[in-house]
Amino acid sequence: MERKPKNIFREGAIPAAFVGDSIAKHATNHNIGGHSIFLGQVRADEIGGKKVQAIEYTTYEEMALEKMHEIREAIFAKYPLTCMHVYHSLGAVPAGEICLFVFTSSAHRKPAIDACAECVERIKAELPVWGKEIFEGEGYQWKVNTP
Amino acid sequence: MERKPKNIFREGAIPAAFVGDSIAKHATNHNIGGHSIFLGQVRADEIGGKKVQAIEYTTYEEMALEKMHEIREAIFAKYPLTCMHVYHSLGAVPAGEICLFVFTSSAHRKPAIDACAECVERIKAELPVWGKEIFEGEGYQWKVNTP
Amino acid sequence: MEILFFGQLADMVGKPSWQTDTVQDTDALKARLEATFKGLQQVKYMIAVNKKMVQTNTTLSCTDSIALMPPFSGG
Amino acid sequence: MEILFFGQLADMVGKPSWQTDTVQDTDALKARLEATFKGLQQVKYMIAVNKKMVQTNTTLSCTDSIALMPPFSGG
Repeated sequence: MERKPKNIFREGAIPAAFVGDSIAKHATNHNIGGHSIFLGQVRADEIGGKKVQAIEYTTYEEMALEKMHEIREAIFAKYPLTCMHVYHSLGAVPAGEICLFVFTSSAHRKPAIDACAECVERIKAELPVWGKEIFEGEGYQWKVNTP
Repeated sequence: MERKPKNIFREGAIPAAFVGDSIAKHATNHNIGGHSIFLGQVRADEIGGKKVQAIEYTTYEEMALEKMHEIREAIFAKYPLTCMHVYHSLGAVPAGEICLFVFTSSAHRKPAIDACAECVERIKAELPVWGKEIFEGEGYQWKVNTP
Repeated sequence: MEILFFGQLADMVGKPSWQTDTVQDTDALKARLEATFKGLQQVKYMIAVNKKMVQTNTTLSCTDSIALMPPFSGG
Repeated sequence: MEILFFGQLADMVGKPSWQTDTVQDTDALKARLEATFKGLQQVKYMIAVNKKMVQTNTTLSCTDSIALMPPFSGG
Protein backbone atom coordinates (compact mmCIF):
# COMPACT_ATOMS: atom_id res chain seq x y z
CA MET A 1 0.00 0.00 0.00
CA GLU A 2 1.39 3.37 -0.95
CA ARG A 3 1.45 6.03 1.75
CA LYS A 4 -0.38 9.20 0.77
CA PRO A 5 2.07 12.12 0.57
CA LYS A 6 1.56 14.61 3.40
CA ASN A 7 0.50 18.11 2.41
CA ILE A 8 3.35 20.44 3.32
CA PHE A 9 1.70 23.60 1.99
CA ARG A 10 0.12 26.31 4.11
CA GLU A 11 -1.68 29.41 2.86
CA GLY A 12 0.31 32.53 3.82
CA ALA A 13 3.03 32.95 6.44
CA ILE A 14 3.89 30.27 9.01
CA PRO A 15 3.27 31.84 12.47
CA ALA A 16 6.19 31.77 14.93
CA ALA A 17 3.77 30.44 17.56
CA PHE A 18 3.08 27.43 15.32
CA VAL A 19 6.79 26.63 15.53
CA GLY A 20 6.63 26.88 19.33
CA ASP A 21 3.56 24.60 19.41
CA SER A 22 5.27 22.05 17.15
CA ILE A 23 8.26 21.93 19.51
CA ALA A 24 5.99 21.56 22.57
CA LYS A 25 4.24 18.55 20.99
CA HIS A 26 7.52 16.64 21.03
CA ALA A 27 7.88 16.81 24.83
CA THR A 28 6.02 13.50 25.07
CA ASN A 29 8.66 11.72 23.00
CA HIS A 30 11.32 10.78 25.54
CA ASN A 31 13.67 9.22 22.99
CA ILE A 32 14.44 12.59 21.42
CA GLY A 33 17.73 14.23 22.44
CA GLY A 34 18.02 16.93 19.78
CA HIS A 35 15.89 18.99 17.43
CA SER A 36 17.16 20.93 14.44
CA ILE A 37 15.02 23.62 12.87
CA PHE A 38 15.45 25.73 9.77
CA LEU A 39 13.21 28.70 9.08
CA GLY A 40 13.18 30.65 5.85
CA GLN A 41 12.19 34.30 6.34
CA VAL A 42 11.23 36.77 3.60
CA ARG A 43 13.86 39.51 3.17
CA ALA A 44 12.97 43.06 2.13
CA ASP A 45 15.72 43.13 -0.51
CA GLU A 46 16.21 46.32 -2.42
CA ILE A 47 16.44 45.77 -6.16
CA GLY A 48 17.03 48.71 -8.46
CA GLY A 49 15.69 51.16 -5.86
CA LYS A 50 12.55 49.09 -5.20
CA LYS A 51 11.93 47.23 -1.96
CA VAL A 52 10.46 43.74 -1.73
CA GLN A 53 7.35 43.85 0.45
CA ALA A 54 6.27 40.22 0.06
CA ILE A 55 6.99 37.02 -1.82
CA GLU A 56 4.09 35.25 -3.48
CA TYR A 57 4.62 31.52 -3.80
CA THR A 58 3.06 29.16 -6.34
CA THR A 59 3.68 25.47 -6.89
CA TYR A 60 2.92 22.52 -9.11
CA GLU A 61 1.31 20.89 -6.11
CA GLU A 62 0.91 17.23 -7.15
CA MET A 63 4.50 17.08 -8.33
CA ALA A 64 5.83 18.95 -5.28
CA LEU A 65 4.07 16.60 -2.85
CA GLU A 66 5.35 13.51 -4.67
CA LYS A 67 8.88 14.92 -4.69
CA MET A 68 8.66 15.87 -1.02
CA HIS A 69 7.52 12.35 -0.21
CA GLU A 70 10.55 11.00 -2.08
CA ILE A 71 12.91 13.37 -0.21
CA ARG A 72 11.33 12.41 3.12
CA GLU A 73 11.76 8.68 2.45
CA ALA A 74 15.38 9.16 1.34
CA ILE A 75 16.23 11.20 4.44
CA PHE A 76 14.57 8.72 6.81
CA ALA A 77 16.52 5.92 5.09
CA LYS A 78 19.80 7.82 5.51
CA TYR A 79 19.50 9.19 9.07
CA PRO A 80 18.16 7.64 12.30
CA LEU A 81 15.43 10.24 12.79
CA THR A 82 12.53 10.18 15.21
CA CYS A 83 10.49 12.83 13.39
CA MET A 84 10.60 15.15 10.42
CA HIS A 85 8.13 17.93 9.60
CA VAL A 86 8.15 20.31 6.64
CA TYR A 87 5.88 23.28 5.96
CA HIS A 88 6.10 25.66 3.00
CA SER A 89 3.95 28.72 2.40
CA LEU A 90 1.86 29.36 -0.68
CA GLY A 91 0.44 32.76 -1.63
CA ALA A 92 1.80 36.02 -0.27
CA VAL A 93 4.23 36.09 2.68
CA PRO A 94 5.17 39.63 3.85
CA ALA A 95 8.81 40.60 4.55
CA GLY A 96 9.87 39.46 8.03
CA GLU A 97 7.51 36.47 8.06
CA ILE A 98 8.35 32.76 7.87
CA CYS A 99 7.84 30.92 4.54
CA LEU A 100 9.62 27.60 5.20
CA PHE A 101 9.80 25.46 8.35
CA VAL A 102 11.90 22.29 8.43
CA PHE A 103 12.02 20.39 11.72
CA THR A 104 13.97 17.17 12.41
CA SER A 105 14.46 15.26 15.66
CA SER A 106 16.68 12.37 16.72
CA ALA A 107 18.12 10.68 19.81
CA HIS A 108 21.52 12.35 19.31
CA ARG A 109 22.23 15.72 17.78
CA LYS A 110 24.20 14.85 14.62
CA PRO A 111 21.47 13.10 12.59
CA ALA A 112 18.93 15.83 13.33
CA ILE A 113 21.37 18.60 12.33
CA ASP A 114 22.61 16.88 9.16
CA ALA A 115 19.15 15.75 8.05
CA CYS A 116 17.69 19.24 8.50
CA ALA A 117 20.46 20.87 6.44
CA GLU A 118 20.17 18.25 3.70
CA CYS A 119 16.40 18.55 3.60
CA VAL A 120 16.59 22.35 3.19
CA GLU A 121 19.05 21.97 0.30
CA ARG A 122 16.88 19.40 -1.44
CA ILE A 123 13.71 21.49 -0.98
CA LYS A 124 15.39 24.52 -2.56
CA ALA A 125 16.83 22.49 -5.44
CA GLU A 126 14.09 19.97 -6.17
CA LEU A 127 10.65 21.24 -5.19
CA PRO A 128 8.67 22.86 -8.01
CA VAL A 129 7.91 26.07 -6.13
CA TRP A 130 8.33 29.61 -7.45
CA GLY A 131 8.59 32.88 -5.58
CA LYS A 132 7.50 36.19 -7.04
CA GLU A 133 9.05 39.18 -5.29
CA ILE A 134 6.36 41.85 -5.00
CA PHE A 135 7.74 45.39 -4.76
CA GLU A 136 6.35 48.18 -2.60
CA GLY A 137 4.24 50.48 -4.75
CA GLU A 138 4.04 48.34 -7.87
CA GLY A 139 5.91 45.79 -9.95
CA TYR A 140 7.47 42.42 -9.22
CA GLN A 141 10.28 40.14 -10.27
CA TRP A 142 10.71 36.38 -10.16
CA LYS A 143 12.94 35.21 -7.33
CA VAL A 144 16.18 33.37 -8.14
CA ASN A 145 17.57 30.99 -5.50
CA THR A 146 21.23 31.25 -4.54
CA PRO A 147 22.88 27.83 -4.91
CA MET B 1 36.07 48.73 26.73
CA GLU B 2 35.33 45.07 27.30
CA ARG B 3 31.78 43.92 26.61
CA LYS B 4 30.19 42.20 29.57
CA PRO B 5 29.48 38.55 28.74
CA LYS B 6 25.75 37.85 28.35
CA ASN B 7 24.22 35.44 30.83
CA ILE B 8 23.14 32.36 28.88
CA PHE B 9 21.86 30.41 31.90
CA ARG B 10 18.20 29.91 32.80
CA GLU B 11 16.87 28.13 35.86
CA GLY B 12 15.02 24.95 34.81
CA ALA B 13 13.66 23.97 31.38
CA ILE B 14 13.47 26.37 28.44
CA PRO B 15 9.75 26.63 27.49
CA ALA B 16 8.86 25.85 23.85
CA ALA B 17 6.80 29.07 23.82
CA PHE B 18 9.96 31.03 24.62
CA VAL B 19 11.46 29.64 21.39
CA GLY B 20 8.35 30.77 19.48
CA ASP B 21 8.57 34.24 21.05
CA SER B 22 12.28 34.52 20.19
CA ILE B 23 11.50 33.71 16.55
CA ALA B 24 8.64 36.23 16.45
CA LYS B 25 10.96 39.02 17.72
CA HIS B 26 13.05 38.66 14.56
CA ALA B 27 10.17 39.55 12.23
CA THR B 28 11.23 43.21 12.43
CA ASN B 29 14.66 42.42 10.99
CA HIS B 30 14.09 42.47 7.24
CA ASN B 31 17.68 41.53 6.37
CA ILE B 32 17.25 38.02 7.75
CA GLY B 33 16.63 35.27 5.20
CA GLY B 34 17.25 32.18 7.32
CA HIS B 35 17.20 31.04 10.93
CA SER B 36 18.82 27.89 12.24
CA ILE B 37 17.82 26.52 15.64
CA PHE B 38 19.17 23.68 17.71
CA LEU B 39 17.31 22.42 20.76
CA GLY B 40 18.68 19.89 23.22
CA GLN B 41 15.95 17.81 24.86
CA VAL B 42 16.36 15.57 27.92
CA ARG B 43 16.02 11.88 27.03
CA ALA B 44 14.53 9.31 29.43
CA ASP B 45 17.39 6.88 28.82
CA GLU B 46 17.23 3.53 30.55
CA ILE B 47 20.47 2.62 32.27
CA GLY B 48 20.76 -0.73 34.05
CA GLY B 49 16.99 -0.99 34.41
CA LYS B 50 16.63 2.55 35.77
CA LYS B 51 15.01 5.36 33.85
CA VAL B 52 16.30 8.94 33.71
CA GLN B 53 13.55 11.28 34.92
CA ALA B 54 15.52 14.53 34.79
CA ILE B 55 18.98 15.97 34.28
CA GLU B 56 20.30 18.40 36.86
CA TYR B 57 22.81 20.86 35.43
CA THR B 58 25.55 22.70 37.29
CA THR B 59 28.25 25.00 35.93
CA TYR B 60 31.35 26.97 36.81
CA GLU B 61 29.45 30.08 35.85
CA GLU B 62 32.15 32.76 35.57
CA MET B 63 34.30 30.50 33.42
CA ALA B 64 31.35 29.33 31.31
CA LEU B 65 30.24 32.90 30.55
CA GLU B 66 33.76 33.96 29.59
CA LYS B 67 34.13 30.90 27.36
CA MET B 68 30.71 31.50 25.77
CA HIS B 69 31.69 35.10 25.06
CA GLU B 70 34.86 33.83 23.35
CA ILE B 71 32.86 31.31 21.27
CA ARG B 72 30.35 34.00 20.31
CA GLU B 73 33.08 36.41 19.15
CA ALA B 74 34.82 33.65 17.16
CA ILE B 75 31.59 32.64 15.43
CA PHE B 76 30.62 36.23 14.59
CA ALA B 77 34.12 36.71 13.15
CA LYS B 78 33.81 33.58 11.01
CA TYR B 79 30.22 33.84 9.69
CA PRO B 80 28.18 36.81 8.41
CA LEU B 81 25.48 36.50 11.06
CA THR B 82 22.73 38.94 11.91
CA CYS B 83 21.98 37.46 15.34
CA MET B 84 22.98 34.66 17.66
CA HIS B 85 21.27 33.64 20.88
CA VAL B 86 22.21 30.86 23.30
CA TYR B 87 20.34 29.63 26.38
CA HIS B 88 21.35 26.74 28.63
CA SER B 89 19.41 25.39 31.59
CA LEU B 90 20.74 25.06 35.13
CA GLY B 91 19.10 22.94 37.83
CA ALA B 92 16.67 20.12 37.07
CA VAL B 93 15.18 19.68 33.59
CA PRO B 94 12.61 16.83 33.34
CA ALA B 95 12.71 14.29 30.48
CA GLY B 96 11.05 15.69 27.35
CA GLU B 97 11.92 19.30 28.20
CA ILE B 98 14.41 21.62 26.47
CA CYS B 99 17.80 22.23 28.12
CA LEU B 100 19.72 24.00 25.32
CA PHE B 101 18.57 26.55 22.73
CA VAL B 102 20.97 27.84 20.08
CA PHE B 103 19.54 30.28 17.53
CA THR B 104 21.43 31.88 14.61
CA SER B 105 20.17 34.13 11.81
CA SER B 106 21.69 35.43 8.59
CA ALA B 107 20.74 36.91 5.22
CA HIS B 108 21.29 33.59 3.44
CA ARG B 109 20.81 30.11 4.85
CA LYS B 110 24.34 28.68 4.81
CA PRO B 111 26.01 30.90 7.47
CA ALA B 112 23.08 30.45 9.90
CA ILE B 113 23.10 26.65 9.46
CA ASP B 114 26.88 26.26 9.74
CA ALA B 115 27.24 28.69 12.64
CA CYS B 116 24.48 26.98 14.62
CA ALA B 117 26.03 23.52 14.16
CA GLU B 118 29.49 24.82 15.09
CA CYS B 119 28.19 26.66 18.13
CA VAL B 120 26.45 23.51 19.43
CA GLU B 121 29.66 21.47 19.04
CA ARG B 122 31.71 24.09 20.84
CA ILE B 123 29.19 24.41 23.68
CA LYS B 124 29.23 20.64 24.24
CA ALA B 125 33.04 20.47 24.10
CA GLU B 126 34.12 23.68 25.78
CA LEU B 127 31.54 24.94 28.30
CA PRO B 128 32.16 23.88 31.89
CA VAL B 129 28.68 22.45 32.47
CA TRP B 130 27.85 19.08 34.01
CA GLY B 131 24.69 17.04 33.82
CA LYS B 132 23.62 14.63 36.53
CA GLU B 133 21.10 12.05 35.32
CA ILE B 134 18.52 11.59 38.08
CA PHE B 135 16.79 8.20 38.02
CA GLU B 136 13.15 7.52 38.79
CA GLY B 137 12.85 6.23 42.31
CA GLU B 138 16.35 6.95 43.54
CA GLY B 139 19.96 7.18 42.43
CA TYR B 140 21.77 9.17 39.76
CA GLN B 141 24.76 9.00 37.45
CA TRP B 142 26.90 11.68 35.87
CA LYS B 143 26.13 12.26 32.20
CA VAL B 144 28.82 11.62 29.59
CA ASN B 145 28.58 13.51 26.29
CA THR B 146 28.89 11.59 23.03
CA PRO B 147 31.63 13.15 20.88
CA MET C 1 -2.67 17.28 -24.97
CA GLU C 2 -2.52 19.94 -22.27
CA ILE C 3 0.70 21.71 -21.33
CA LEU C 4 0.90 23.45 -17.94
CA PHE C 5 3.07 26.55 -17.48
CA PHE C 6 4.46 27.66 -14.12
CA GLY C 7 6.16 30.73 -12.63
CA GLN C 8 7.50 33.27 -15.10
CA LEU C 9 6.68 30.92 -18.00
CA ALA C 10 2.95 31.41 -17.35
CA ASP C 11 3.65 35.17 -17.41
CA MET C 12 5.58 34.84 -20.65
CA VAL C 13 3.01 32.80 -22.57
CA GLY C 14 0.15 34.74 -20.95
CA LYS C 15 -1.75 31.68 -19.69
CA PRO C 16 -1.39 28.85 -17.17
CA SER C 17 -2.05 26.08 -19.71
CA TRP C 18 -2.23 25.44 -23.45
CA GLN C 19 -4.00 22.79 -25.54
CA THR C 20 -2.18 21.35 -28.52
CA ASP C 21 -2.33 18.24 -30.73
CA THR C 22 -0.45 15.26 -29.37
CA VAL C 23 3.21 15.27 -30.31
CA GLN C 24 5.48 12.24 -30.52
CA ASP C 25 8.20 13.15 -28.05
CA THR C 26 9.57 15.96 -25.88
CA ASP C 27 12.00 17.20 -28.59
CA ALA C 28 9.09 17.68 -30.97
CA LEU C 29 7.12 19.34 -28.19
CA LYS C 30 9.95 21.81 -27.51
CA ALA C 31 10.18 22.70 -31.18
CA ARG C 32 6.46 23.35 -31.36
CA LEU C 33 6.40 25.37 -28.15
CA GLU C 34 9.36 27.53 -29.15
CA ALA C 35 7.80 28.18 -32.56
CA THR C 36 4.53 29.24 -30.93
CA PHE C 37 5.94 31.14 -27.94
CA LYS C 38 9.18 32.73 -29.18
CA GLY C 39 10.10 33.94 -25.67
CA LEU C 40 10.80 30.34 -24.67
CA GLN C 41 13.85 30.34 -26.95
CA GLN C 42 15.55 32.82 -24.61
CA VAL C 43 14.92 31.22 -21.22
CA LYS C 44 15.87 28.18 -19.23
CA TYR C 45 13.03 25.76 -18.68
CA MET C 46 12.52 22.13 -17.68
CA ILE C 47 9.87 19.65 -18.75
CA ALA C 48 8.09 17.27 -16.40
CA VAL C 49 6.16 14.32 -17.80
CA ASN C 50 3.72 12.76 -15.35
CA LYS C 51 5.32 14.77 -12.53
CA LYS C 52 8.86 13.52 -13.23
CA MET C 53 11.57 15.72 -14.72
CA VAL C 54 12.85 14.51 -18.06
CA GLN C 55 16.44 15.19 -19.08
CA THR C 56 16.56 13.34 -22.42
CA ASN C 57 14.13 13.05 -25.31
CA THR C 58 11.07 11.13 -24.09
CA THR C 59 8.18 9.57 -25.99
CA LEU C 60 4.80 11.11 -25.17
CA SER C 61 1.29 9.70 -25.16
CA CYS C 62 -1.93 11.71 -25.32
CA THR C 63 -2.74 10.96 -21.65
CA ASP C 64 0.57 12.21 -20.25
CA SER C 65 0.48 15.26 -18.02
CA ILE C 66 3.09 17.70 -19.18
CA ALA C 67 4.46 20.75 -17.40
CA LEU C 68 6.94 23.48 -18.36
CA MET C 69 8.84 24.85 -15.40
CA PRO C 70 11.40 27.61 -14.87
CA PRO C 71 14.20 27.09 -12.30
CA PHE C 72 12.76 26.54 -8.81
CA SER C 73 12.85 29.31 -6.24
CA GLY C 74 11.05 27.97 -3.19
CA GLY C 75 12.03 28.41 0.45
CA MET D 1 44.64 28.82 48.30
CA GLU D 2 41.12 27.60 47.51
CA ILE D 3 40.44 24.79 45.06
CA LEU D 4 36.94 24.47 43.57
CA PHE D 5 35.54 21.04 42.63
CA PHE D 6 32.80 20.54 40.05
CA GLY D 7 30.49 17.73 38.91
CA GLN D 8 31.38 14.22 40.07
CA LEU D 9 34.66 15.54 41.56
CA ALA D 10 32.70 17.43 44.22
CA ASP D 11 30.88 14.14 44.91
CA MET D 12 34.14 12.27 45.11
CA VAL D 13 35.93 14.63 47.49
CA GLY D 14 32.72 15.24 49.42
CA LYS D 15 32.83 19.05 49.21
CA PRO D 16 32.62 21.84 46.62
CA SER D 17 35.90 23.49 47.67
CA TRP D 18 39.03 22.86 49.67
CA GLN D 19 41.55 25.18 51.35
CA THR D 20 45.23 24.30 51.17
CA ASP D 21 48.61 26.04 51.52
CA THR D 22 49.86 27.71 48.38
CA VAL D 23 51.75 25.34 46.08
CA GLN D 24 54.32 26.34 43.49
CA ASP D 25 52.77 24.96 40.34
CA THR D 26 49.99 22.75 38.96
CA ASP D 27 52.14 19.58 38.98
CA ALA D 28 52.78 20.03 42.71
CA LEU D 29 49.08 20.78 43.21
CA LYS D 30 48.07 17.55 41.43
CA ALA D 31 50.47 15.52 43.57
CA ARG D 32 49.04 17.02 46.74
CA LEU D 33 45.43 16.58 45.63
CA GLU D 34 45.91 12.97 44.61
CA ALA D 35 47.68 12.21 47.89
CA THR D 36 44.78 13.74 49.83
CA PHE D 37 41.88 12.50 47.69
CA LYS D 38 42.98 9.08 46.39
CA GLY D 39 39.92 8.79 44.14
CA LEU D 40 41.39 11.50 41.89
CA GLN D 41 44.12 9.06 40.80
CA GLN D 42 41.49 6.97 39.00
CA VAL D 43 39.58 9.67 37.10
CA LYS D 44 40.07 12.13 34.29
CA TYR D 45 40.08 15.74 35.40
CA MET D 46 41.20 19.12 34.10
CA ILE D 47 42.56 22.14 35.93
CA ALA D 48 41.51 25.72 35.24
CA VAL D 49 43.63 28.58 36.55
CA ASN D 50 41.86 31.93 36.55
CA LYS D 51 39.09 30.43 34.40
CA LYS D 52 41.46 29.18 31.67
CA MET D 53 42.21 25.52 31.13
CA VAL D 54 45.87 24.64 31.62
CA GLN D 55 47.42 21.80 29.65
CA THR D 56 51.04 22.04 30.82
CA ASN D 57 52.63 22.65 34.20
CA THR D 58 51.81 26.21 35.27
CA THR D 59 53.21 28.39 38.06
CA LEU D 60 50.63 29.36 40.67
CA SER D 61 50.30 32.39 42.92
CA CYS D 62 48.25 32.58 46.12
CA THR D 63 45.62 34.79 44.47
CA ASP D 64 44.89 32.46 41.54
CA SER D 65 41.45 30.94 41.34
CA ILE D 66 41.81 27.24 40.76
CA ALA D 67 39.17 24.73 39.68
CA LEU D 68 39.18 20.97 39.18
CA MET D 69 36.75 19.85 36.53
CA PRO D 70 35.63 16.47 35.14
CA PRO D 71 34.86 16.17 31.39
CA PHE D 72 32.04 18.53 30.40
CA SER D 73 28.56 17.19 29.77
CA GLY D 74 26.40 20.20 29.03
CA GLY D 75 23.69 20.51 26.39
